[in-house]
Amino acid sequence: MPQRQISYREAVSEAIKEEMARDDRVFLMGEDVGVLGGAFGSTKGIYDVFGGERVLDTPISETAIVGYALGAAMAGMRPIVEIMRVDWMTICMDEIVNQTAKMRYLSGGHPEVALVIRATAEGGIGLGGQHSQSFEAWFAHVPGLKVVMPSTPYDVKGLLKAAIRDPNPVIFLEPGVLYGVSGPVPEEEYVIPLGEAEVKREGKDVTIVAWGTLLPKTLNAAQTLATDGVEVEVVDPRTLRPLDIATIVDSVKKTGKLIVAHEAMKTCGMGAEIVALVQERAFDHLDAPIQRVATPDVIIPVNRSLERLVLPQEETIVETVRSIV
Amino acid sequence: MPQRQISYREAVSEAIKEEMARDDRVFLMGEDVGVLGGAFGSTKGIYDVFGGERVLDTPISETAIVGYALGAAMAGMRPIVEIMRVDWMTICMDEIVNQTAKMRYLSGGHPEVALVIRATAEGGIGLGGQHSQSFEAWFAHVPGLKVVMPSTPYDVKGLLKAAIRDPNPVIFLEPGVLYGVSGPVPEEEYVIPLGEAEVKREGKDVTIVAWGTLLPKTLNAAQTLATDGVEVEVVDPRTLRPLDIATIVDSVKKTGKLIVAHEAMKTCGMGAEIVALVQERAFDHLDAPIQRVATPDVIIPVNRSLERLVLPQEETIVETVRSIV
Amino acid sequence: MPLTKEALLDMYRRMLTIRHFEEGLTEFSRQGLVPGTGHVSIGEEAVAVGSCSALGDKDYIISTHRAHGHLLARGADINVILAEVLGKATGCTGGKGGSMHLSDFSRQILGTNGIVGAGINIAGGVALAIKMRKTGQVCLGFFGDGAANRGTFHEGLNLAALWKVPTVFVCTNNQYGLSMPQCKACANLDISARANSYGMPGYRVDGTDVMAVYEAVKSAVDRARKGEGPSLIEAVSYRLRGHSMRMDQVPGGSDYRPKGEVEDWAAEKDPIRIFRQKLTELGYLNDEAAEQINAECKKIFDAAADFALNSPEPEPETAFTWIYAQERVK
Amino acid sequence: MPLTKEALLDMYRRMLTIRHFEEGLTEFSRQGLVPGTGHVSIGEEAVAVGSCSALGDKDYIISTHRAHGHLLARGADINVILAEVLGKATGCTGGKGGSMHLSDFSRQILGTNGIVGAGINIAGGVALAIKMRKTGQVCLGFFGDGAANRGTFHEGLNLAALWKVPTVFVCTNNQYGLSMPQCKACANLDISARANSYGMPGYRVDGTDVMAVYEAVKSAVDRARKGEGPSLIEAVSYRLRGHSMRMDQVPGGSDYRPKGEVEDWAAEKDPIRIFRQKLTELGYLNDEAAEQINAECKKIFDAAADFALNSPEPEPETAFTWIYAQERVK
Ligand SMILES: Cc1ncc(C[n+]2csc(CCOP(=O)(O)OP(=O)(O)O)c2C)c(N)n1
Ligand SMILES: Cc1ncc(C[n+]2csc(CCOP(=O)(O)OP(=O)(O)O)c2C)c(N)n1
Ligand SMILES: [Mg+2]
Ligand SMILES: [Mg+2]
Repeated sequence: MPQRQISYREAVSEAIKEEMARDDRVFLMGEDVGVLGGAFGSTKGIYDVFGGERVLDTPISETAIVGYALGAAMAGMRPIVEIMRVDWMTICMDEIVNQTAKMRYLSGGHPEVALVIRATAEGGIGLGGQHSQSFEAWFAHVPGLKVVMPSTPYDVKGLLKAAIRDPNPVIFLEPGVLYGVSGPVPEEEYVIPLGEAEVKREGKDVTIVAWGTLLPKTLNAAQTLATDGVEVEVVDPRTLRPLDIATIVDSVKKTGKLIVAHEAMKTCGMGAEIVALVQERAFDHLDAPIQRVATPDVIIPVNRSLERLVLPQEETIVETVRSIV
Repeated sequence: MPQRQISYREAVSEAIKEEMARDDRVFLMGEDVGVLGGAFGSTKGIYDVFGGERVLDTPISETAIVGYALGAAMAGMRPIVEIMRVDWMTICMDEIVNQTAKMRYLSGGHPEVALVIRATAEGGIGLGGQHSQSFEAWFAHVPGLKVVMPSTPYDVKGLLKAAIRDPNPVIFLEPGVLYGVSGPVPEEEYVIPLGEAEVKREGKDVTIVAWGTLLPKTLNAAQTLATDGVEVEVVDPRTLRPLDIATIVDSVKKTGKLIVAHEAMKTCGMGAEIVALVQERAFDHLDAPIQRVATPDVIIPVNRSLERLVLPQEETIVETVRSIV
Repeated sequence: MPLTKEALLDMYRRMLTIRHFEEGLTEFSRQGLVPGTGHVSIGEEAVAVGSCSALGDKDYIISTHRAHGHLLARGADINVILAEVLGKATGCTGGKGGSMHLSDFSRQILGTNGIVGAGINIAGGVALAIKMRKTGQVCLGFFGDGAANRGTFHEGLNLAALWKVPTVFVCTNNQYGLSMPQCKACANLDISARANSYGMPGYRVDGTDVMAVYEAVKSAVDRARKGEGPSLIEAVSYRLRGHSMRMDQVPGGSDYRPKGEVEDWAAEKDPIRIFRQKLTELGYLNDEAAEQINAECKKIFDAAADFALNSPEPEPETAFTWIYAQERVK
Repeated sequence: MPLTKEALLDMYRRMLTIRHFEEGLTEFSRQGLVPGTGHVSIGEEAVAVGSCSALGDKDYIISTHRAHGHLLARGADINVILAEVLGKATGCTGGKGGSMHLSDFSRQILGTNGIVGAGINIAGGVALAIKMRKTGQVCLGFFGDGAANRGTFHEGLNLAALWKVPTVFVCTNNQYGLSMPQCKACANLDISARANSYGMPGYRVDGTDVMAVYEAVKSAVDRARKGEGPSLIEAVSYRLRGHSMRMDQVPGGSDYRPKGEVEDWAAEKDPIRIFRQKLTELGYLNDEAAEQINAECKKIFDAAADFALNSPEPEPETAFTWIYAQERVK
């Protein structure tokens, strides 16, 4: 029997629904998450099932959304917060970084600060400079947070369920451009533990670590390269903090070459961290400098061809691989 | 004639005073910067010279402080903003990242967005988790911003003057723990261009790139190591964006070994970026994996011995050097 | 000083031009010609035109994501604005900013914003510069009912009042913030009453009555210009379309509104119809003249469409410019 | 129901205990025994005690950087609190949080905060949980006049009122935010009037009168408990010391205040002196009893000092705990 196919967007809402049914401390809050079902449709149908008591539409008040979620978590609830776009987490960074991430520590280890802060990330849909960013590296810089960024419907469902059950605050980033992409998702319940990378394709010539929109682009590139006889191993970290560096290092030890690919800005992106860790742990296995494929340090334009030009594409990956094998 | 010695704190206020005298578009605003002369004393005396029209004490409204400064800049002024501590820039990240950094681009290149946003950074004074952080890596991740972090009275004066004259937004981070440290600062006017690293000590055995509080600690460590016959070259980038990578790479080509030292958290800190760039540009010159000395991923405690334990110290540098030479 | 016939007819023309622009743009969006999205202000034209008509030539405005009307009311070049929304090289940011980042520095329009509520502080800051430079200008800041719930509203209005900077804050209460009805978002529905927290005058006006908007904004502008400080004006109107052109194309994308609400407002409170009626009563307009004006405005849009559609795509290199200003430090 | 003699004397005791604590702590700070800094609330004890006395046992509080008084008024263990401020292993966070991060989960004191204004939303969120779980508790959130100018105030109060969560917002207006006099920071000096923006009751009380504070908070607590929603109480008092113990040691660190202002307030509006007078008038206290209470409170502090000073330093390993909760996910 062929597996059921659902979209990334549907997988998100399915995960939330299942967890809300499982645990009545779990509730959902954010702008337009209820009656509308999310500005990008990822909470569709949840309000119909659970009603306004557990699905809270909020005013445009990002500091209150996260601050309230934190307070509710400290009093024993398990909120799931949606901040429509990660670009707007800039508004509630105090609540995320100084409050939520540190609250357990600064409260003497007492409360369980179990909340998930979800947002769409990355560009590719012509929304321009303030609606196309990706800040996973910022959050990965902050002790106390976990950071998850799944790239397939299967992964997003399993990881979101794990994030909701996790007793720590989790920043959960969903590449908006993947919302419409469908993939196999079993009907049966499953959970994917945070902190485990997955080898999405095996290969022996070069390792590419990629996430977000760059994961499908990398898989396509790997396919293209395979026809040239270049066998790419593709590792999807899925969770960026804690990072499953062991799986990455193992792969590099096999291939001797590494490319890290993400859509976030290159400078001080998460790619740099992976480079730093790998050169430390696999120095003698590296046959070539580690390459980073990322958005050059620009502001994302709205015009479609300019946007396509600055964001890394499948071709960018292919060329980078060719330059080092 | 011996050079005049003044403190880091005094050098800050001297730079601001000189630039306010030089250009009447320059003004100062922030919490407690006026009558009090700054919560940490770095704007002492400026109010007395320029009065309340050009030195604006503000309410506790970090979003308004930066938002107003941006608006004033767009209308032709050149504000210097103080956000007492970089930890609280979390409150105005939208204003910094989505607005200020992008405003010139998003306005068709029209307005000059010339403002400086200053804050103290790093820990070491027992102020705990919400008052001891350092986020230079966050800002360096953002196209449109420049990021400066000077470590001596001489540098802070020259670089702050350059930052004020720069036609771009500059994040200017001052390690609070260095405020009381004195050093030579000439009476004559000088400006240090942004984007130029300085070799603070020459050596042939290992390069250490260090900034903030780690710069003086590294210089002390280098002294200690010299008595063992290990010659450390110390490079102070001073500006983190744009980064003078050429000076760093040149040094590494000479020594073959690199350590990057900063007080910010290790994971996704600016150290990772420098590692990534250097391994790309000097791959064949590296005799050992590049090491990072940084705060392990914890929350900074208040207790003095715990704080000393988690922050990298002179000994940490010495040990790291010994482990690779 | 009451508005002259010419001034009133000019206002009517601007309102109609905005309507044509946004209806035409919606059609372009359906055809896939608009990258990203865009937010039309059909039903809110009286707020844009009433407000901007109260400004002097040198006064500044700062606006929001729903800005076409503000730009056109303020006299921005319609060709350039349409080209920008279509992402063309001839747009005000060469197609890089798109519909949420419109500006016209020659008309003191310092920009619009994709972040709800971010413009409030920027408008205050522009006014601070005006005060420091003693130029006698005023800065008008537009924002929405949704934005009024952001902290920036509170911080920005308090500071403006404290420092008596020459700002006029115009809140277009179109009764929704995306899907959120104002009654579920504001604990006290009277946004203008919030002005009292800052010792600032607050006025609530019928935002479908362009003359009422004009009067309120005009007196606030006069007050600001005299150095007496900022005011808050809440103009109650209604968004007759979906939140964005994109959402209007999603099936069910506007189901959050009670059945018939849009139709009722369209029937009774269309600001253009109301103004036409008023002008007719005043004897300034008859059916024939109205038809002629309508045709003129349509023509203006058609010409802009021609210009924008035939404008070139931006050159690839432009993706890398304007990030930093040219280095000038030495 | 008026307060009994016992209740009033207990309140007096708490106020005096706070005073002894903070005076003793200031001395420890001068001796270099306090890592970092700390913010004493001498002159503001009536707000802490009046407010906390109005709470039931299960009610929560959330507080600020100036929190010792709130903690002690709420019945936190004085030994543990003092040990924490001195950075000792026996403190509530084992010396890791210090003076700005005090808590006592056994007394429903969910924490204090180093970020001005951050607690407002957290308090609202605690109340949201109460409402969702229908536990009948109330959450009282303290903050200062300075914090009232942060956006969090606006967002947090609006949401609380909108959702009618059981919060009581207590603003201690001590007339300064660090060096900033309230009259230079709030465009409208009446902070309680801001409640109207959210359709919330707002009361301004004399914060040096512990019974007045009690009455106002009590009625707000009752209202919240009945499900009628939040209230804002502004308690006007005065900070008789410098902003922080550190700043009080910097020469000129308090020159921002008009000459004589501190002395005048100390002479006329010391809440402890005022309450003592009141209790004397009521016939509940005479000089002898007052002396005895004073001695008792001093003894409580001395015992705490003994405990804290003799407590061990934290073990090095503790620097690495509590960052993440134990993994429990599968
Ligand atoms: C800070 C922020 N939060 C959320 C959004 C998403 N968003 C865009 S427009 C909008 C509604 C704004 O409502 P209002 O201020 O009333 O303006 P209107 O759209 O009605 O003109 C929302 C929630 C955003 N762009 N910025
Ligand atoms: C967001 C933020 N801005 C600035 C500071 C620095 N700061 C600490 S306390 C304080 C004054 C707070 O005033 P208020 O809220 O009135 O409380 P009070 O100190 O008077 O008790 C300031 C500015 C901070 N800790 N957090
Ligand atoms: Mg609206
Ligand atoms: Mg105060």
